[in-house]
Amino acid sequence: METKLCGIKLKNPTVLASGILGTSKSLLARVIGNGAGAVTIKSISFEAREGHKNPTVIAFEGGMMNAVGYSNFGVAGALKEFVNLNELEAPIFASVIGTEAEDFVKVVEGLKGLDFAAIEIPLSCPHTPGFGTLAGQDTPEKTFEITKAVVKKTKKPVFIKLSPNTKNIGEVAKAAEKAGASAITAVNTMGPGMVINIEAKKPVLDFKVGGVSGPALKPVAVRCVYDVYESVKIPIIGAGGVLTGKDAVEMMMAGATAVGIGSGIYYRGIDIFREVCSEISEWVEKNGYKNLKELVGVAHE
Amino acid sequence: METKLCGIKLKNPTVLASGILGTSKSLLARVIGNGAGAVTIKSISFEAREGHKNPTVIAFEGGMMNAVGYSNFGVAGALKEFVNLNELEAPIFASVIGTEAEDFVKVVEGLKGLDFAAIEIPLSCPHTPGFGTLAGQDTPEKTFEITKAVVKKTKKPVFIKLSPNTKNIGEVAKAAEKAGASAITAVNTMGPGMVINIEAKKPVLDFKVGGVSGPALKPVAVRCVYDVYESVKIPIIGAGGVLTGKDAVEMMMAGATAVGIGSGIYYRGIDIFREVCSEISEWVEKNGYKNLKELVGVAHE
Amino acid sequence: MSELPEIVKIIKITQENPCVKTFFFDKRIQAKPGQFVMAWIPGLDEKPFSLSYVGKETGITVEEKGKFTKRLFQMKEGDKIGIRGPYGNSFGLKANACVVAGGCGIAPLSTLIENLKNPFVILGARSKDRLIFEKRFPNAKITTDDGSFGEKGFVTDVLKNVLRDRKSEVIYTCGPEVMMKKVFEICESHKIGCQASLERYMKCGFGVCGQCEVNGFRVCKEGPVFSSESLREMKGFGGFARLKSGERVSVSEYIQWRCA
Amino acid sequence: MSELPEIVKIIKITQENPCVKTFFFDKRIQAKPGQFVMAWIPGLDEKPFSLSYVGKETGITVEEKGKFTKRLFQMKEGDKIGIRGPYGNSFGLKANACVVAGGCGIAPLSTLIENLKNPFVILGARSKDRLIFEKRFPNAKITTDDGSFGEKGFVTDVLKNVLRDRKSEVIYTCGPEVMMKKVFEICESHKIGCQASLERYMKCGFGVCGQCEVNGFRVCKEGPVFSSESLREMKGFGGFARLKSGERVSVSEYIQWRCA
Ligand SMILES: Cc1cc2nc3c(=O)[nH]c(=O)nc-3n(C[C@H](O)[C@H](O)[C@H](O)COP(=O)(O)OP(=O)(O)OC[C@H]3O[C@@H](n4cnc5c(N)ncnc54)[C@H](O)[C@@H]3O)c2cc1C
Ligand SMILES: Cc1cc2nc3c(=O)[nH]c(=O)nc-3n(C[C@H](O)[C@H](O)[C@H](O)COP(=O)(O)OP(=O)(O)OC[C@H]3O[C@@H](n4cnc5c(N)ncnc54)[C@H](O)[C@@H]3O)c2cc1C
Ligand SMILES: Cc1cc2nc3c(=O)[nH]c(=O)nc-3n(C[C@H](O)[C@H](O)[C@H](O)COP(=O)(O)O)c2cc1C
Ligand SMILES: Cc1cc2nc3c(=O)[nH]c(=O)nc-3n(C[C@H](O)[C@H](O)[C@H](O)COP(=O)(O)O)c2cc1C
Ligand code: FES
Ligand code: FES
Repeated sequence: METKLCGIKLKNPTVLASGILGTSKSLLARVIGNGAGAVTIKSISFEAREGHKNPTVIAFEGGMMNAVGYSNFGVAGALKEFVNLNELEAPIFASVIGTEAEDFVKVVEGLKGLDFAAIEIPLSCPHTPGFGTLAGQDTPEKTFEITKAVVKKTKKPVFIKLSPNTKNIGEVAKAAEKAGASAITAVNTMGPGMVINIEAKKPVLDFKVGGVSGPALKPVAVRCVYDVYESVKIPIIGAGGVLTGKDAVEMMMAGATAVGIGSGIYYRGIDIFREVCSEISEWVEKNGYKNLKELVGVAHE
Repeated sequence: METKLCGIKLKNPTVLASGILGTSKSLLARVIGNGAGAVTIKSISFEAREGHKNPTVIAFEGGMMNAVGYSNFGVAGALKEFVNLNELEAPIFASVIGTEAEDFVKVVEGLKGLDFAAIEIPLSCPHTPGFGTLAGQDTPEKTFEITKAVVKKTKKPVFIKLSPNTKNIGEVAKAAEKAGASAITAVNTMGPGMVINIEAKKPVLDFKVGGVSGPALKPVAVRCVYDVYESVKIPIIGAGGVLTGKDAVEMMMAGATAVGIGSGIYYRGIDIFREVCSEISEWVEKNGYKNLKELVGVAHE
Repeated sequence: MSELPEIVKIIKITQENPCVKTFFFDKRIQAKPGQFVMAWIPGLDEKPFSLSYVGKETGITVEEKGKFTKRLFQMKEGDKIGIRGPYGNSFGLKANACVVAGGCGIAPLSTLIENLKNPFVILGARSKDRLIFEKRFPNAKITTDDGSFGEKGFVTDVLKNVLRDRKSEVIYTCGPEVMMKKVFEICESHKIGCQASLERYMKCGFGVCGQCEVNGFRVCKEGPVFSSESLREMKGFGGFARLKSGERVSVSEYIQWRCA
Repeated sequence: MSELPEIVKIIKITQENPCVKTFFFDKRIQAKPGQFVMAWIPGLDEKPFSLSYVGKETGITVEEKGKFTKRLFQMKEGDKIGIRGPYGNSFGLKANACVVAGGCGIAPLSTLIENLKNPFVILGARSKDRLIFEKRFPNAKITTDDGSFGEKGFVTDVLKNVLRDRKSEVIYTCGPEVMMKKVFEICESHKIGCQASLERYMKCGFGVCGQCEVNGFRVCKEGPVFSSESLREMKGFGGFARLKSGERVSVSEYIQWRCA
């Protein structure tokens, strides 16, 4: 089950996705204790942000939807919260957001002293004005610009997180690779979507629309990972609707080296990491694979 | 329940979506017999097309996925199949596809003699090379060009069918409206997505990827209808994951005058139209509305 | 709800005649007589086949015709294919039944026969070496077009004779559509109910694409088994079928295309 | 699985004291003592509230504090709000219990009290006109800070006295966190189990967003009720809470912010 991602050793390929339970060091520790191979913190902007008003996270029949709006305690809060991360027994990935390239750089420099194993840059949130797709950060040009600026300022591996809503995700991935990204995270939430409460005659999310995650996202996420795998050589962290070991295997066959898990925590609880890992092992053994590397990308043959 | 759509009277707001059971006059008659307020034929190109190889249509946990690839018997076949449509007891909408604007025009002119109440133009299929999003027909520019060309050649109302994958669906709707479209159909299938069979190590659909419909699409479809409603004045046919009367009411509150139903036939059978209508009536009565028009767009207030 | 192929292993292959093999799988499928599955060869195609064995063993019986069946015929025990289903309706079980099978049409009828009490079975083929399941159903009345085994002639000739002597309440049939059409006509003239299992090109198999349509009926959903009431309304029965594009052609043209 | 608010009608409103009202809904919710719901005022906000009535009647008891509760207080019978849940764990039922409620903290404890056999209930408030449910629980020992009703002093003073005379196996408590912290310390010194219901700012309510976190515990999921084993590990208990941005502040700072 051991997995190498940009030179970082993970004891297994499951990674806590950003924005889910990544608000504190103790929660990260708990997720690691429940089997995660690596964990990502909730995205950090330079200044603290309150995010959108409640309701911010809902679940509909087919999946989850959120418009948290990047609430976070900013660099100052992160410096208090994420001290001595090397005490934790798995690599911790930072997640850094900003509006312009220089904002990303400011945060990366602000977090310099902390023990993050890598830095993830989401350019793909579909529901926060000024960020992600609403700010056009998902074009190949902007992706190149932001990636380049960040890569210049850090020696740590940089993961660029892409949107499933982008038309040519392969092109965006290529832009990130060209600018020096070490890995691609595919994908962020989809849509956005909207759920209207017909009795209230109002969208349920206070921001009206939100990014779709969980099972409804899975087939689109798998296709994105497949497309990205055809476009770049750097490894992929595949996220979107991974709930079971079989989902994880599917992501790997599409081209993922590691798999992100977020909404799955709602469906299966916090020990989903341990469960998914044991389901992967079981499947891998039954099907005569020697290691996970053999699975990566086999659906392309 | 009576609904007026671009001057066309429907006995209720449910419309059979294109590509589902729209292959023959007798099937259309049967769908009408099961309560549909209007029906749309499977999309017709000038020449007959075999489409993609099987598997072409699958259902995953969260919805359906298809890569039929616009198989159809072409204008010649349509002229044989769709004779005397005025014998049927509801309006029939044509669906016309092409690669360039002139192809659409050729088909529209070819079908001139048939009793279609309106012509739907999908610019939004996500899985057929040469058509829809793979051919860039979903940009505002192309949408304007194709719509304009078609509107010039027919006196019938023209519906432009949009993709949920397009970034600024409102802009595309505006382009269609400006070019003379009478209504917007929102939306076609999402993604595309991919399902990999991990035992076979292969994507299940022979075309590898397919458009996502049904429940997984619903929240994104509702958001698209909401966005289109904010952008144009022409009526909207809202499609995507409508399975129940409540789903239909949700679509209407987002801004739809009529609702398309396709995948729902898989989930509830061919009499879904009658069931959805009776569920709508029940809800409308219970909530003290006098007619459906009062519902359209109320979620915007 | 999902409709995705499940990979199954071929655990046994029996050669029924030079052109027909039965493939047995390592998966039990709960199915009623007459139902079919969609069989998937990854990377190639997916086609409908009736279940000819249900219960202790699960199998389909296939005639080598075109690309798909040729590839299937190259498969060995231990190889894998994908299966989804079962799909379609089933034969309605009645007493005093007569079963008329032509060629590969015995496939969906096999599990029906095993569920009937003392049915009279007529099993036809062009010649001796084209017979299928004559050992599985030793009481069947056999016909061959060339007289190389059993009675010389068509199954329909035997059926007419049988109906003279034996009170029958229902005739079940499957085989070439022209044969079934004749069987149905015989039933109509004798005022006996008929249940025929039709074949049309299929895509989804679960009633949404409209490919398998005949006069408003979906063969994959309201069929493949149709009774007299429906058959009477179906001008397309023995008349036309649709190619992959949806184009309507005569059934014989369709059969030629399908086997190419 | 889905977590979407359902619209319910307010069918009865009772004024418990000048600042507290109970809102009853036309929907039965299956909930265990201590569980909470997320209450949604469309277009405004969504907040967690403990169920203070479960069973024949369903209700929440709310203190007017900030924007949200102000709007709620303007609502009349027949008005509607959204509800989702119930969420969180519940009090573990034990014999020989003592219940210590401070102010609005009686809300989650109410249904617990109704499920306990002869609990000793201590009900405290700043003053007489701040008391809640003193009539619902006539056997409760009442305290007020100013002595305007019942015993003058803190609930914790009474608790200490009670523990001298009465064998108690568990103390259930809810109220201001500094009060609960004192109750817990008393329990610890007496080696009695404590179950305290904590309050933190919540977003999802079902354990994914991490907003309500205290030392690795999710108050919405592993809580809101925590027993001594957990309370001992929780440095944040009586210590810190998170603002909407996730920023960690002292509990008192949090309470001020929350009521703004
Ligand atoms: C529901 C259904 C399921 C099917 N499942 C399978 C399957 O699982 N596998 C598969 O390979 N195929 C299947 N088929 C295909 C079907 O069996 C073929 O259409 C049929 O077998 C013809 O193929 P053949 O070459 O074997 O018949 P032929 O050898 O041409 O004819 C068989 C018999 O039909 C009779 N017959 C032929 N022509 C006439 C005539 N003009 N008048 C009267 N009688 C006539 C004769 O008695 C002859 O002995 C299925 C068909 C249906 C309807
Ligand atoms: C799980 C949970 C559910 C809740 N549900 C609701 C709800 O449904 N509705 C709602 O409006 N609120 C709810 N709350 C809010 C909670 O009740 C408040 O934190 C509490 O009531 C404080 O508000 P108050 O102004 O009424 O208390 P106060 O009037 O300030 O104090 C109440 C009592 O606490 C004791 N106390 C105060 N200070 C001290 C001290 N320094 N040392 C010892 N004891 C002290 C005194 O005995 C006093 O009588 C909930 C809280 C929790 C934890
Ligand atoms: C409640 C919630 C909050 C999220 N917040 C963030 C975030 O702050 N930064 C980010 O990059 N992704 C965020 N995401 C996206 C997830 O990291 C992940 O990419 C997406 O949810 C798909 O994976 P899943 O289906 O396993 O949840 C969030 C997702 C959810 C459900
Ligand atoms: C099997 C299938 C075939 C389809 N074919 C077409 C088509 O030919 N033309 C078209 O405009 N839309 C086609 N669509 C899209 C539907 O018309 C509809 O827009 C979409 O499925 C969303 O609605 P639903 O969730 O109710 O199915 C097809 C959808 C399905 C599931
Ligand atoms: S095969 Fe699709 S409807 Fe029958
Ligand atoms: S409120 Fe989201 S985890 Fe508790």
